Amino acid sequence: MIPMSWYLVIAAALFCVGLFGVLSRRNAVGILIGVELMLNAVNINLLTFWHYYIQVNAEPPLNALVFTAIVFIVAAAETAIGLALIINAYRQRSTVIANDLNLLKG
Amino acid sequence: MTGTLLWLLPLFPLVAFVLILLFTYKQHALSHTLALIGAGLAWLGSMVVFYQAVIAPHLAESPIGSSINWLPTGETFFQIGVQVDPLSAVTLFFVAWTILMIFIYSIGYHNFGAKRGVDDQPGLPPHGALVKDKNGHKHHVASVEPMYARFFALISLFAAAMYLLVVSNNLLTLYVGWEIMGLCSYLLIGFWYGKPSARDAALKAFLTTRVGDVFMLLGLAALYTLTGSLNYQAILSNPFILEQLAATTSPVLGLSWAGLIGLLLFIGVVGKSAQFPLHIWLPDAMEGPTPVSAMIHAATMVSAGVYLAARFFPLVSAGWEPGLPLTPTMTIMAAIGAGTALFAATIALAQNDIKRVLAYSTISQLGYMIAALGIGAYAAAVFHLVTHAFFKALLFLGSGSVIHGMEHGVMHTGEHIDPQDMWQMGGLRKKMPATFWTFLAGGLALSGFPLLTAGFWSKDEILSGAFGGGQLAVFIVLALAALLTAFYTMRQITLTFLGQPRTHAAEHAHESKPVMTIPLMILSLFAIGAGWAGIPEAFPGLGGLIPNWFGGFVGSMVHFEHHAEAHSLVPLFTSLGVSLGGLLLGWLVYRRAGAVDPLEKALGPVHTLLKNKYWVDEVYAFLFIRPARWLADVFVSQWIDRRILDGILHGIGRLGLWLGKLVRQGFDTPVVNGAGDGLANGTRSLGAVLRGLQTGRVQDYMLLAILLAVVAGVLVIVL
Amino acid sequence: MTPMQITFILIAAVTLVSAVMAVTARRMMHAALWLIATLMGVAMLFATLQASFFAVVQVMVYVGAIAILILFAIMLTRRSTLESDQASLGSGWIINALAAVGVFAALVTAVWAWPAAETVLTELPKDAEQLGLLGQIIADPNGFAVPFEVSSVLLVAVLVGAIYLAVERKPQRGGRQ
Amino acid sequence: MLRDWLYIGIFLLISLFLPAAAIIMAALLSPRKPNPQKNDTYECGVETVGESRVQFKVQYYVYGLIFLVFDVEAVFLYPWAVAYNQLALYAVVEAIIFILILLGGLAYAWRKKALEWQ
Amino acid sequence: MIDFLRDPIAFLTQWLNTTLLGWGLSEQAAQITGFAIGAFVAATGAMMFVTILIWAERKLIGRIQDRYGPNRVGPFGIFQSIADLVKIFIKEHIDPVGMDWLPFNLAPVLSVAAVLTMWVAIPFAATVYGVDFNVGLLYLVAVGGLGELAVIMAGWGSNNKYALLGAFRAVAMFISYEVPMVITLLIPVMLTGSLSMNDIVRQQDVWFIVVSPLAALIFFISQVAEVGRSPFDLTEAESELVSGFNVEYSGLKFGMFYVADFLHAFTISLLFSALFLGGWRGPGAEEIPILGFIYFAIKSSLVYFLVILMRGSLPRFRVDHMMDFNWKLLTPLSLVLVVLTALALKLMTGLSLWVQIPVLLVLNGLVFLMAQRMVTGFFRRRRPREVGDRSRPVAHYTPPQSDSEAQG
Repeated sequence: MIPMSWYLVIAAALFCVGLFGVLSRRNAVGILIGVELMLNAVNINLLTFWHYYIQVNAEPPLNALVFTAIVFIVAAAETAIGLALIINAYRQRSTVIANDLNLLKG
Repeated sequence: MTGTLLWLLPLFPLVAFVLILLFTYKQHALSHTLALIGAGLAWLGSMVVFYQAVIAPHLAESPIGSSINWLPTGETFFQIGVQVDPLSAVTLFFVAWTILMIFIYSIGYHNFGAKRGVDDQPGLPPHGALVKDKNGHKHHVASVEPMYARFFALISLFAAAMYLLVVSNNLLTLYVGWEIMGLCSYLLIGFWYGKPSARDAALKAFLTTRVGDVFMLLGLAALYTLTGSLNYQAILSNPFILEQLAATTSPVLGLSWAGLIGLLLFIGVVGKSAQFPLHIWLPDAMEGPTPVSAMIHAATMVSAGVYLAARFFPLVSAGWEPGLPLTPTMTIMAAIGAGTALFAATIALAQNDIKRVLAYSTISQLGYMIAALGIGAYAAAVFHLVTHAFFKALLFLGSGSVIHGMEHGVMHTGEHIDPQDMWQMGGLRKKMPATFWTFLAGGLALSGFPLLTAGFWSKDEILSGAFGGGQLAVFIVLALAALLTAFYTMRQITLTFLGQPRTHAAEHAHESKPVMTIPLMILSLFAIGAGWAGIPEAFPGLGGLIPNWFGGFVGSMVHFEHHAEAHSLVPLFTSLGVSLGGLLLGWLVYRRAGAVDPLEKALGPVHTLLKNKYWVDEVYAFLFIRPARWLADVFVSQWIDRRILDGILHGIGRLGLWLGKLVRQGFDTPVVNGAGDGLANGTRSLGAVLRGLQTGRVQDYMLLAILLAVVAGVLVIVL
Repeated sequence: MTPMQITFILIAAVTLVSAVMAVTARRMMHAALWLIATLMGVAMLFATLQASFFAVVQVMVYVGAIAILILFAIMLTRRSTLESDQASLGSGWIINALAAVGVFAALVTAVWAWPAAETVLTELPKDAEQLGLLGQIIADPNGFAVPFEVSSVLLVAVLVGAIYLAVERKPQRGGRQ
Repeated sequence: MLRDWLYIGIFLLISLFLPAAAIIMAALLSPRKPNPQKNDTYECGVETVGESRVQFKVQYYVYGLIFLVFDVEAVFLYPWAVAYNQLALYAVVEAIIFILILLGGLAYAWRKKALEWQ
Repeated sequence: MIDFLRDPIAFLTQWLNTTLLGWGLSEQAAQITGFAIGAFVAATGAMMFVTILIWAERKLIGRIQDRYGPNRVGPFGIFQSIADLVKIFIKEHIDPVGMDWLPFNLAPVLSVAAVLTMWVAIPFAATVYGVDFNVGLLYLVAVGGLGELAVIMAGWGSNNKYALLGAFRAVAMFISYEVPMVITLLIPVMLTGSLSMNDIVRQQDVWFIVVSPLAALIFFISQVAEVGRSPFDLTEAESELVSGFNVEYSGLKFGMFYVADFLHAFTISLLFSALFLGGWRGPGAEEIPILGFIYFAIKSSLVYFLVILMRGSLPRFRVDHMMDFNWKLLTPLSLVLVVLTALALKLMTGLSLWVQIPVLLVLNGLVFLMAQRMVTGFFRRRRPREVGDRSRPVAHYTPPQSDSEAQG
């Protein structure tokens, strides 16, 4: 079977790919996609440790499952709001290119 | 039962907030009804809780409360919960009263029922509307606030945050409430976001308090890592942990961990309740509507600071007994508190804006409380907190009513004067009697008018505490501050109400509606009566007639007994002297005051100094803002946009440039003609920091953060 | 190299490659489709971890809902992404890549540093993932009842907020335009 | 457990392979005589005007949004439903509160006319 | 021989397994290969089965519309769809200009695969099922949702306005109707206490359609919408969007969408009968699995018949009506139903089945009546919206004119 480190490394890689996307995408939707990838990486880790925990000491850790569930919920929330913001910004400035959306520049 | 009730207290206003925001955003009446219902229920609940707390035996040792699991931390749960102990009980008491009064008052203040002005738009104070009466005369009357519902929604949220902060039984939820209040104060100070001054003030308040909050968060983190909990019972009333914390020394300047954490939390307090280095935001906060000022400066936010200070007092006073030398942190508190008390009082002497005077007096009174805590006069400090909340709320609301009346006059006569300038008032005694008498009560309480008013008792207790505790320096400073307090209070009262009207507007001012005056009356009752709950037993004559309930009740919070040593007469006579003398002096000086301030001649340059608040804002502008701007220019725009190398080159170039600029602007500009455009400059450049500091691309900040994190990680691994 | 491991490597490869495509593709539409591929790959990884429930939920929520939502958003904001022949990545993506690689290196070193990471995950008994217990604990006041109520409140708040943002309003509404 | 997933994987591969194979075979069998008219995109007989991927209404997004929220909620109600028989009444009531909050959200959307297909 | 008749599938798998072992494969390998072969056969069979479905459907629709339907090729035109198959097989594949190659070609494959993959988790008989795992139900829902992707890909890939509009319309509809489906499925799960399809079937001593008919109804409607069959076939509303997302497809690629459509339609009837009609359960199904298989086949064919009837008889929804129907009726209804069922069952714990079922029935009836009231009130209050502008002469009906004018 598979060593746990493999999963962790894959998760790390996925996380970093997502990070790269978040950092260097010009399109706001692209940034959100990067965020999704990072969240997925988190979930992989959580479930890996869940498996590991069951294996090591027999009783199942429900925290892991619950946390994964919460990550799902938060991901859903984040996507919905983020996209709504993007659509709103697009409606007002008719662009979704992050550089042009420098609204933070007070 | 009380436990569940405690949970509900913050919930009522919160629900009101949500409902107003979501559903009744358009309907005025419905909105304020909802807000009032929320506040009223919370008030009712607080009264019940207060009663329960008073009858409960050994409340300090075993507070009433309940808690639930929040987050699983490994095997156990991080619990959050609510509790009421003597401190939170009394805080709850005055918070509930003042908040309810302010809510009621706001209805009148925002001219509920008046017609909407033609050129009013949201984000600006109402300009008033023209109405035509039956015989064709046009009248310029007050118009309703355009964002009425929004106001009530926001103050409901504010109230919810305050209740949460008071009833919570751990520092985490307290911090949550604390931050929500920060947000609300930002939104409320900037309520009229159409005015640039209001925008800047809001920004300033937000940033300044943020400075404190960062340190506070550090303190919380340290506390949690050391003790593994943030619960009051687990830490603050657990002598074992306290002594351990006091015993172990922290890496920072030899303080004990208890001292260090106390210090960090105290910096948060300094930010929130506007103590000396971070006091600058409070006067500007006057840009908000007056009920907001009352709320922020009397009932909730600043009190929250002192409340927190009283909360972690066991921490800073760990290992300290009355009579022993103060712990370093306590010394700092005492010094800053006393200093601020005097400092702010002097500034208040030279202010002409009726609300600014009150703002500075608030700062100085808060200084009193901090100083009292610093010298270990715990009960006295809390006592002053309570009484001050009452009379300061009263004063603010009163000044609001004055401004309201003046505005009416201004609209009537149509002359272009600032309705908040005391020099434009005078003789309002006859125009607005109810306001006058209540304001008088508040003013006397503030200046500690002997025996009658609440302020006297609490202030006297602090002074005697300082004297009895052997802190002579603190004692003298506070006494001096008390003198000044009495003086400028009388100045204010005289200029505003006594003598003859100086303007036509003042002649045509008129009394506010009962919905505004009745809260004033109720509050004035407390401003007078609240003091009798805490008359020290040892007080000559009156002492012991009424048992010193307050001292016993709150005093049980701290590990050492509320020390009732023989009440020496020195502080008593001092407080008598300073209050009466100050009042008399003020009256004498300002009785005949014409268009110009007598002090101006008397003090000369000093007066200018005071009038410009010691140029603190300019100093900050010089110390922080210009460097920050430089940082912004070099680091962000150079270093991020065009990458590191030529960025640094530019930086070096700019460094030289900047040095030259620093010499020029650093010395002549602020000191010589800095007096000219004072505050506005400071705040605008404060805003400019924000503007400069960012390219607007979140990604850049993230990149920066991550690079730093990577570097740190590499260092950790390598070393 | 057991067949299991080969399968794993295949899945991982698919996941990572499509992830890279998802963050670099020129047209947002392609990026989204690649994202979907990645999500499916992650779901398979969950399956190999025997977290059946979450494998399925991944497909349902991420692929079925979130990805669809992203596609809708892309369609809605097409106009500005039309001229997508210009660089999809911002300037100085190299430094970003370096940062990402740095983080990756840090994480991997952290994993290596941890001896337990070498434990081989064996197959769990069939009932290892007790949905029943999960269901019980999320409805248990001493368990996670509060977080879950809160999460539903959060989702409703999201609903309200997003609708408020996304649905265009008449200018005079709210009076703040 | 893993065996099940293996089977599913196999089945998935097969069910991807069959239609693909069929299409490829058909592609090999079928004639190929492309010409511009034939390959032009269908437009009710007229020439395609403008860029063909048109802008469309935000309504789609709103539906997707509501769907997302409900989907997530429902998915995490499933474990509860599995545990239903072991649950006490209050637990059931909690889940019901959970659902009622959802209904509140739906009501808001309804009231804000977000459900209307403009 | 007799146990071959009792359970042919199990018999065959047994035989296959032994032979493979005989060839010297390891135990695991043998089982896996066996499964692969079985899966291959099943999948191919399913796709072939579609031809029969098509034939049956055309026959029925023909009868409904008072025609003969296919009647030339073979007896009763039974080979009609074979002929169609051959024809469509050798038709040219047209690649529209500006198409997006990968999505365009992946879409048809995916659309079929999404449906086929559902079959792996459906229990056909006591012993005949692909896999039986603890989240089967959610698996079915999730995989069913994958079809949307195929639709989007098709609409996007074929660079065409109508295709794109049709695709997104279709997806909007699919996801909308997924909500009530997912919510109603909570009820069988509650009654069963498991997500495994086999458990759900085994638990149905009383068919769930009896226990909660309303849930069954909602599920059925939403499923039909999921397939996009009439009356929900706006996706290929020939009049508005020329046959929706698959305009640009030709040859077998188009055929694949066709296959997927019919197969899905049949799959949902399988699902429905498994979830609400007791699946393969019936007298003696436990002992003689083949019987269960037959029961299952009969039940699902009946459901499929119902689907065809709907298609033949009901007019098409207008898109806004359809959305209203889902969001303002089905979704709240399903939520309310779940709440009430959960409460009622929990309050009736310990009582006998014969008490619980009538109560639940009454409950369903009440909810249904309430909903029906609401709907009637809703439509009474709501005046039908104008389509198009009044000025267009075709848009509205002109009263018949008198003869004089007609001559003049």
